[in-house]
Amino acid sequence: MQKKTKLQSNGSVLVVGGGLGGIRAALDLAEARKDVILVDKAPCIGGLMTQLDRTFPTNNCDLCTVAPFTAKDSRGGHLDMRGLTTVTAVKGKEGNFTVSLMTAPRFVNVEKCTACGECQRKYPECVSFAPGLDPRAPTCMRYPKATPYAYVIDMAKCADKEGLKQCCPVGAIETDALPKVEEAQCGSIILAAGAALFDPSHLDYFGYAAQPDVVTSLEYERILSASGPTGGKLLRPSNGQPPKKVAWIQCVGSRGLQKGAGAYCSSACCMFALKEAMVTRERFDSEIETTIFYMDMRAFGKDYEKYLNRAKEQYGVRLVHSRPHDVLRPVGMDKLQILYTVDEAPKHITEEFDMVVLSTGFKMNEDVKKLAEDLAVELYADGFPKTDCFNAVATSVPGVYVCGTLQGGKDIPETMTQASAASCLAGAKVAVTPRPKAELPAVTPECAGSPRVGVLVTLCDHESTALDTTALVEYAKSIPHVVCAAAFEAACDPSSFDAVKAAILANGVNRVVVAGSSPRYELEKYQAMLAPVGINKYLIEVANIREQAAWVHAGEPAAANAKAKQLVAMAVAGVMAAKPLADHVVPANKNALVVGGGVTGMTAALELAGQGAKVCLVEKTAELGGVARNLVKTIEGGDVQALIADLVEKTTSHPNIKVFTATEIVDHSGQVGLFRTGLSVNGAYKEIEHGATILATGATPNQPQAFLLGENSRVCTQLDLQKVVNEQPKEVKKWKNVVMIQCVGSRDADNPNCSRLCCQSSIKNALAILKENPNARIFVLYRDLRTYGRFEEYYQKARELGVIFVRYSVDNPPKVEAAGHYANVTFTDVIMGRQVVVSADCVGLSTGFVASRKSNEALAKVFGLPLTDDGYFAEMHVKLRPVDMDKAGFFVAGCAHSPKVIAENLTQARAAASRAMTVLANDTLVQEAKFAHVDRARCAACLVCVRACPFDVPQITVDDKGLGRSYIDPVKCHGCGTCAAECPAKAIQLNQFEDVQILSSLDQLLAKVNA
Amino acid sequence: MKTNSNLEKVLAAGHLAVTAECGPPRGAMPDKVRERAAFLEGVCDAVNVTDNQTAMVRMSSLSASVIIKQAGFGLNPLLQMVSRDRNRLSMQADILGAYSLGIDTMLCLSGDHTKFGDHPNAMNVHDLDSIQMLQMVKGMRDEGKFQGGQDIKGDPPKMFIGAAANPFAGPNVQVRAMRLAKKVRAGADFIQTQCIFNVDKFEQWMEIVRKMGLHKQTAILAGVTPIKSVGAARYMQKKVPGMDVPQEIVDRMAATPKEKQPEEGIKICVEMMERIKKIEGVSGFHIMAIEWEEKVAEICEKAGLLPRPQL
Amino acid sequence: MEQFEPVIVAFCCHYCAYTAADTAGSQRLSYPVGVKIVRVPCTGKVDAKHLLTAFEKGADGVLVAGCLVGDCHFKDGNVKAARRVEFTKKYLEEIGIEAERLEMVRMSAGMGREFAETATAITEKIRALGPSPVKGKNCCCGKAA
Amino acid sequence: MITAERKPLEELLGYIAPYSRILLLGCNECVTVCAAGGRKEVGLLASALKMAARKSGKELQIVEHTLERQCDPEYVEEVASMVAQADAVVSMACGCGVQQMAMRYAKPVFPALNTKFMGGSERQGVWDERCAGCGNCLLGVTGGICPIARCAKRLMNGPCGGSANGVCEITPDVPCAWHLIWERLEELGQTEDYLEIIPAKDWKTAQGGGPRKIIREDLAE
Repeated sequence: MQKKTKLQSNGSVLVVGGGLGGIRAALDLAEARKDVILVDKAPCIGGLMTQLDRTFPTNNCDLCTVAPFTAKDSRGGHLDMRGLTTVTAVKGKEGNFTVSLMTAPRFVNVEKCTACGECQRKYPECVSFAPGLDPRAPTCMRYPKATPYAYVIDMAKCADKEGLKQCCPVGAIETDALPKVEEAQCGSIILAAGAALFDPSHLDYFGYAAQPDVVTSLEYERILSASGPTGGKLLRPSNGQPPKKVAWIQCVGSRGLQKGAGAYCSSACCMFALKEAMVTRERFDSEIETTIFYMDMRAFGKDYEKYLNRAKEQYGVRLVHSRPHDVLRPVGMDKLQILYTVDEAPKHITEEFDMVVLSTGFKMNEDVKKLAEDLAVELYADGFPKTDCFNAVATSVPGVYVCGTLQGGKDIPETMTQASAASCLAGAKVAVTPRPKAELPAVTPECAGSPRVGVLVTLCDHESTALDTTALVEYAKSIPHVVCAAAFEAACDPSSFDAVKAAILANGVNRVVVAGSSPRYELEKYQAMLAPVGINKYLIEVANIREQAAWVHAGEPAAANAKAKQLVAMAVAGVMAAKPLADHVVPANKNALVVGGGVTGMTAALELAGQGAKVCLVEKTAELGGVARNLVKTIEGGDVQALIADLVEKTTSHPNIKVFTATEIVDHSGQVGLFRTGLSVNGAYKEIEHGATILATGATPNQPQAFLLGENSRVCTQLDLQKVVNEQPKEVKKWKNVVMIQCVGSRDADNPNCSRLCCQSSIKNALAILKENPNARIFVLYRDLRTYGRFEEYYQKARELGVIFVRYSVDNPPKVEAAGHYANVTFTDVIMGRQVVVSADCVGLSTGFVASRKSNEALAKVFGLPLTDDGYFAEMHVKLRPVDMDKAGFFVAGCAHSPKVIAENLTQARAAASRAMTVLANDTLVQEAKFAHVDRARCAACLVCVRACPFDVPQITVDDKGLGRSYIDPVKCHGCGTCAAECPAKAIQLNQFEDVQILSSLDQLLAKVNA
Repeated sequence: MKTNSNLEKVLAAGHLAVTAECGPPRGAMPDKVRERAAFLEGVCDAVNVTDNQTAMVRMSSLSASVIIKQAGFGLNPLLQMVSRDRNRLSMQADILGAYSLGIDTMLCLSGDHTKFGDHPNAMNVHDLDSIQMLQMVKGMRDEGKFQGGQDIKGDPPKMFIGAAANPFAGPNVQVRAMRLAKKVRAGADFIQTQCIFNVDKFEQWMEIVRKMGLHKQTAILAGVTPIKSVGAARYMQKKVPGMDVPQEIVDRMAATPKEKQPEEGIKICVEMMERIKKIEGVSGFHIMAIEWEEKVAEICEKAGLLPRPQL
Repeated sequence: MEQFEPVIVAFCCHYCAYTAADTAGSQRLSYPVGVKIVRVPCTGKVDAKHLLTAFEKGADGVLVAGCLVGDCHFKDGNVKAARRVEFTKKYLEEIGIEAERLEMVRMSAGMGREFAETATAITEKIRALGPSPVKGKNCCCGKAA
Repeated sequence: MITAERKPLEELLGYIAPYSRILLLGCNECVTVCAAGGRKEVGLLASALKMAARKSGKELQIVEHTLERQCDPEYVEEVASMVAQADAVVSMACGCGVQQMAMRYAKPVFPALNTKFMGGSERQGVWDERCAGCGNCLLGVTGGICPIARCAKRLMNGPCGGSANGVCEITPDVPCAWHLIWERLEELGQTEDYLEIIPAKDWKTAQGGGPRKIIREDLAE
């Protein structure tokens, strides 16, 4: 056993905050068989995300992809979820905290409440109020269908307790309920309570307090939202008319620009504004003019630059580089005026808009600040917790971790990554608790009874403006064998499934068609959801009416509706032809393979090893450390070489880790929990078995052919520059002029994405140069300075120290020419309106990173994984599953996912380890009935399948009658169906894709739909 | 003497024998047969009359042989017979007829596949293969029995029996020599080889043949062909299966001006014959001057093979 | 007269082309409404019979969309599919259906734009060819529903 | 196994032109294995015939069925009711199956396949001829490789002069049988066997003797 055992307690992990981050952390822990208590002061979970209409970069809501898993009967009972609960006191230390929890009374018995709405109709004043615009929402729940699905009574406002009590038809209202106080033992604590949003009321010049048409971005989001105050119609709060021109003003409450604003960048607002502008044009009216006033467009996340380009090019969102100084509404006018200047001309511009959206940033939540103080967590002046420069989720107090916006402003993918990372660290402190043995639902004869199909239309209205879901439901009812059909605009809500389940039971449904988004998202979810009501998981078919109708034909509603009907009809035909099948259970392998021996790979390996997994760490080169070996310090001053030395020492000495250097991946087979990978270790073949795989193969420093790089000794990359500053301080002291050029080899046609880390690295280097040589003049030529989060503070510091930042446009890039001893850099200063030539002692190019395309492609081929267009590994879901990969059991971390700074890589490493532990915690593995089977009576033993199978699975075996027939081992079969397609006797069928299913779908597809 | 064949007599007398080839016309044109044969008067000991050569229909070998025999040039026709076109009944019938018409020398072949000829859809009979055919002809001559076992009435047909050999074909020279052994055992009195261009390789084959003592049991006539042009050389090198034309010959032809090429071809042929003459176990030459019969005399002259012995 | 809107069945492999179609959807890249997707685990599962049946039932065109060469999740299902498509094309020619109504294309999961463009291009090609010659007046399509 | 290939669609359409109710009958034996007439091919041909007929304005009704073996009377008997409801039968069996059907039923029976040869499979999708059914097997003296089935000239005593580089002069796709035999004999150390002359073949055991029959008296009733 591990030494760690000592640290582990029998307690749980306490997760404070039930937003997305808290949910993710709690789910990771529960899936890794650790007990979790998830508390939120709100009556229901979901956090900020539940108030959003849609989220970037997919422009859909996607809450439904996580929320259902918080249902109380899921996750093996490891998850204890408590609403209306706050932490009142914490005692003890890491491994043994005692926390006091107080649960405020809801005055509604959640078990009984059916959310009929009677109480709200009769006593509207008594129903607890949710934040947002007023008067709002058709229901008072924070989002359409909340978890738990029940009302909350605000007893303080109730004058007629008895009347209220009586009005409830099911007697769920308990007017005398009292707060409940409990103590719990916890090994570790994750703070995931989110952040507050900046309140711009005091900023008179933006007119937020006075002008109803000036709203914050979250309020605008509510207006767009189907569950919002206008029922999903985009209307001006002042007059209820649709706006024709909408403006966004960025950096409100961020970058130290206004009174009370944090000095940091809130990191998410640029993308948020782009999304709102795009959604406005896409969903409401493509004639609405959308303008974003910004300082730096910070689209630094994975593929975000492409999103920015889409906003500009495809959606025509107008971007104005300016800081507006006033928002006015002159008397007698019903329009707002924005006053601003642009770089090119000094004169003031006045432009009219119907609505102005203030992109308000994050700030520390006061309640959370208090809890953090109680825990003695060190905080920055702005109230956000201080975290380690190599461990963004570890606070100054051992055993207390943070994630999400509570740690600092960030977007959803980063929140999800931090949440998993926090759960990795917190989970290491508590023991695994045994999980009751999973019973697989048996295939009952009822499953195969005469088909009674239920159709669930689960597409949210706001995702399907082009679709008439009511008509779709009516159509579905008219399809033969469909016994019930209904729309559930609550795919995000597990408790709404109770209604679904009831309908299924009441109608004796034995086959289900889910009309919603892609089966890639829906199928597994509904399979799990409907198993308890006896729906065999293979008797569920998904009609992809979102991607294939609502979205792709958004512009042609008639066509979209007709197609949606056809897709539903096809799915009904398919499910009618489907057969009930049973899964198998097999023992799972609990080892891990980590590919890549850089800081990311080593960190992931150590976290896994620390939790008891045996890890194979495979590194292509002869040495551990990766690209980070070229780095000296982080911008915060963290010593990278010391970090590497420490990681190498721990990795190579850990009894659970086996390191293979000079090793390549040769072949791979199997499935999650049962992988088999062939390695070439120094040329010798070796096969390992593992249950999960983490890819941490890094990226390649870019060496573009630009600006005389490689030709002129004065021109170097930021990586080289850093080395020079570190190793030749005497040289640096001689420098008079240094020019840094940003976005070299990034954000261009060859490499359309942003490399994310270059802006901070040039500032890091500028500060280091100034430290050696305070008289050096440093120019940073940039397009958008993307110093997100706390990097912004270093940017401000550099400005204060005299670093000159000059914007250049992509149409007018700087020029670098050799000029004797120097390199002459010529650029246009837009503000001064003239060309400048600088004779530079050093030109530092921010060349960023590119994907290691060749090796990624080779690995992707062996493992069967998808890559993005620019050659990075593609995650399963850019927002909600940032480290999971499409192939179950595969996780990606670090620069192999996209370029990022060390701390972020390590966070991702921990997140990947956490996600991998959810796999490795399983002793057994459910094998899906996704295999081909042979009708032995038809088989001619012709060997076609034996020869066609890419995995050599089929064999001709002799049965007890002495007949040689093909046999396909269900455990080994990968389910591709090649054998089924080639079998000349049609003796082989692939489960879930039997010919009769495909042919009946085809029948329907090619039958005319009566629209 | 087994037969009355002139060829047998020449060989028995220890002379280097000379045979030449004459292809019957693709029409009922007896004059054409005589015209071609006239070129060979006095230059060879027997004239091979081909049997639907390259699987193209021609006047039958038997008829043309009779025409040549009766033409008065003193030529001795050598009846070629392929197993491709006839079953054993038909072959034996023709042998009886041929012998009755004074033909006493024949060559047993399997024949080119119909695929190469003008009737690619025709059935390839091959009731017997060439070796079984040799056995059959020998049985008719020496035992007076038909292949089916019954006695031939009257005098058995006394044929001097030949067979073909290709030292250059696959799988290897050893097998080619062994095949010769089978033919000899089956009854081949003499052998005409495939055109020799690669004398080295022919020597290798002959060495094995000598080791097996086959040159003492049969008379080996080395096949030679004068090349008309560099084009013909290349064609034989690339396109004719089982033919081995060394690159140096092609190069030598190519280096010669076009109008001089026929002359050069003949020169090469004669030079080779001089070399071959020195190889132990070679009993003569079979000159295949395809559609170039007029040059056979010149070749024989230059090779010192004239005049032919009159026995 | 209304413009002829070809019906095209697209057999898409789950891992690449189907995901590419989803990507097209999430990027709101429109493609003709007549393109209907049938999801298969791998194009290696697509049987010549499925292709012929699609035409028999009245499809004007059929697309088999798999992974890029070398990217197949099942090693070479896409290569086998391509061979089957060629086989089926010969059959179609014998029947008297233009072989170009059947096409094999390859794309990766991220290639949403390519999916939309391919779907549009094949629709245009089929539109130019006109309705399938075997989609007779008395054909089975149109009888159902 | 008996190998076969589908006939051109046009020929089949010609046969069935007068008929509209067709029984398309496959066989689950040899022709399934050589991908010519199993269930899968029956399905494809049915689709193809229907479409081709529809092109000329005709709706064919095709019943698809595949018998375990079409060359046995008992199996053939199974489809009596299907035959009764059809105007004509198109058989996707080898010639033996077609005849079995034709002998049993007084309905037109058309072959959908050209029966090719007795062969084996070289690899997936490739079959080659191995046996000529001569009725007097020579394989014992030819290293297990049959010169009658695999030599273009049926030479029984060695390779002809056209054998070069291991292939037959007929086509480079076909190996020279005698080349193969020689290699086998070498491998087995039996090259001396080659010197034995195989005498003239008795073709009456082959089809030369007329239609052949095998009677096992102990089994025959």
